[in-house]
Amino acid sequence: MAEDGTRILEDTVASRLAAEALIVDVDGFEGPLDLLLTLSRTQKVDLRKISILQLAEQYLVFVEKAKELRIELAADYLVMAAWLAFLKSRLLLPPDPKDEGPSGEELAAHLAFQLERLAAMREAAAKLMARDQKGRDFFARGIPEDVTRIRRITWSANLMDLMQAYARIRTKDEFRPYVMDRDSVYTMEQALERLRGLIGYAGEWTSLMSYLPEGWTDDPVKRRSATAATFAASLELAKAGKITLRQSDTFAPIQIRTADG
Amino acid sequence: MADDPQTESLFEAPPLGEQERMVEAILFASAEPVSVAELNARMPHGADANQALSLLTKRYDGRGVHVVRVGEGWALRTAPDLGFLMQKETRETRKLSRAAIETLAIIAYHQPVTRAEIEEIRGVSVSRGTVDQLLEMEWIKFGRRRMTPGRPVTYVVTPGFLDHFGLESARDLPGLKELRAAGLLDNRPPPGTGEDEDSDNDGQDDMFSEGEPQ
Amino acid sequence: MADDPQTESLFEAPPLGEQERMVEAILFASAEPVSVAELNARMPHGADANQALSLLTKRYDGRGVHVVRVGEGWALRTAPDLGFLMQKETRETRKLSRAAIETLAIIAYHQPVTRAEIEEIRGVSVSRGTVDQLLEMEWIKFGRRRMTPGRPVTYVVTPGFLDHFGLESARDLPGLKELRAAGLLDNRPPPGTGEDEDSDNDGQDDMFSEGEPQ
Repeated sequence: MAEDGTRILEDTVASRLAAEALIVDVDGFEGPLDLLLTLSRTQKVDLRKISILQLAEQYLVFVEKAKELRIELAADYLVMAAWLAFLKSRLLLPPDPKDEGPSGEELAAHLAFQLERLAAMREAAAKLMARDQKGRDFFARGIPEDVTRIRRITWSANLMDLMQAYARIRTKDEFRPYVMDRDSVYTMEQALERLRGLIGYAGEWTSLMSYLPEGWTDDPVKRRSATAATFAASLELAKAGKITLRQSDTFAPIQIRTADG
Repeated sequence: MADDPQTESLFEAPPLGEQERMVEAILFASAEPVSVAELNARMPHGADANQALSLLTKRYDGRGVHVVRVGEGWALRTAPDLGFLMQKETRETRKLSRAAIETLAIIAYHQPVTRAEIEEIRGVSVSRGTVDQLLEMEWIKFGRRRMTPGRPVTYVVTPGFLDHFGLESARDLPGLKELRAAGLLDNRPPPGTGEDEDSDNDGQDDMFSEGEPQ
Repeated sequence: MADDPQTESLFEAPPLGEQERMVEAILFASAEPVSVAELNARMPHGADANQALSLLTKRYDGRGVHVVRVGEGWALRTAPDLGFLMQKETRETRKLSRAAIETLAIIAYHQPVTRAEIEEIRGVSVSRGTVDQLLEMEWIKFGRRRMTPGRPVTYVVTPGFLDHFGLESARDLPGLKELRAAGLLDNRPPPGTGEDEDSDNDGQDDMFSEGEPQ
């Protein structure tokens, strides 16, 4: 339409007509950038040489027209309009030396870049979709043969397993794994019961060790278990207020007596 | 583009080489074997699927893929001798179950032994699966039938078993005394059996004779 | 039988012609591309899939079926010029929206790319559904997170995408070189956002800011 990019204002009639045509289609645009790209096509020039000023003008006309026609425009279209109005003023007015920030030309160049990039991506997308596609133009094997996954299980057992198994069977009644053997374990419950029975006689301070049950003092394993259980039981009784505990020094013998003794 | 060959074909069938390509592509992409009639229907007018098929069959002769006839249709299939390529092997080693190893031990120590005897020794019934597994592993096999009522089958261990466990014969299996010495048995002699258990070959039947498979 | 070739191969790799047959069979059997590593893993020890592949590629040159490279893998595909014969096999692919197609193209050409970058290029927000659809089709997948504030995820295209569009690699995307030469794949920040773009939350610029620091 525009035969001369500099005579923008004289183009407004054509722009208005174009904008009116676009408005019908406003739902068809994917946002303001898409609309700008479509508008830029009317300039019929290379995107690199596009007049951003003219484009801004066309866009503003479009938004103006939409307002007249009471068409609800999404917020981002209005944000873009505000930004383009700002850009337009920057491009038209002589640069303010005190003004910081990018110049109108820089902003315009970036917008042109964005438009060119979007156009390029659209073209690339079209090229991509125009390629031969699997399942449409070329095909994969129709009867794929599954790779069967063969799981070979090797059962393992060694001579030791075999002998242990046999030993286990032959001594089924007697054989018990060591961990299950509780013969040498004196439980806290046992110790508690024993201490409760004896504590009444302990008016004086008596070594805790003297409360170990008979037959549990010689074998070190048994002795350890009995000591631990008796100690735990003494703590339990002390907590219940039944006895008092004392120890004169680190590692010194622990002594107990009845609490009210 | 897609229509060109068909348009052309109104005038002339495509060259035979081209027909062969077509049959090749159709057979490759089809999910089912394709009949000659269907090939002809799908190819441009004037094409002769039969001729193209025989060319294609020759071309694939000796290749990794063959043209094969399946019922009324034709299909491409990988050469049978390359079937091993279609497998992905994963090896997995698993511990034999306790039931299996115990059953195996009893067979090894007491062979030939019947299932009833195994159950008596283990004190629990022996599942069919356990015995089958051992048979399948070829660690045990059927021995002679026992000449007792019902003529039950017996089980014995195989050379494969001996090989796996590094034994020359089942006689090499350590006896109870050795098991005890090796710490595999409780040190206390089981009540009532005394020290003589290992040499105890008299009163009891051979089921309980110690580690002396014949 | 399955083990023989592998046992043999401990001594000698199969002849090259045989290797070619093997690669042929494996590629024929699979609808998906097979990597060289997997070919080698499935072929007998000592075989060289690469060499066999180049022989095979030559053999299928001009046939109805082609050997094609897809990313790290290789596959057999029917020749595109024979697509017209395959109406029966044609699968109606779900129609992609314009937004989905553009988003896909942007991911392919700009990968790895963040959602913010896609939005910046398209000038509109990308709906969750669009990305989800592409993810579901397995044409795109998550790439590494960008090491920028917020650590946004990136998107990249998949081997399935390459396979679908008959691309050897993402480098073969149509027009990629030209786009790069024209600077259209550059990450060009909007003017004025150079130093302090992260703090630049000023409303109207926001829409055009690159959305990500470099």
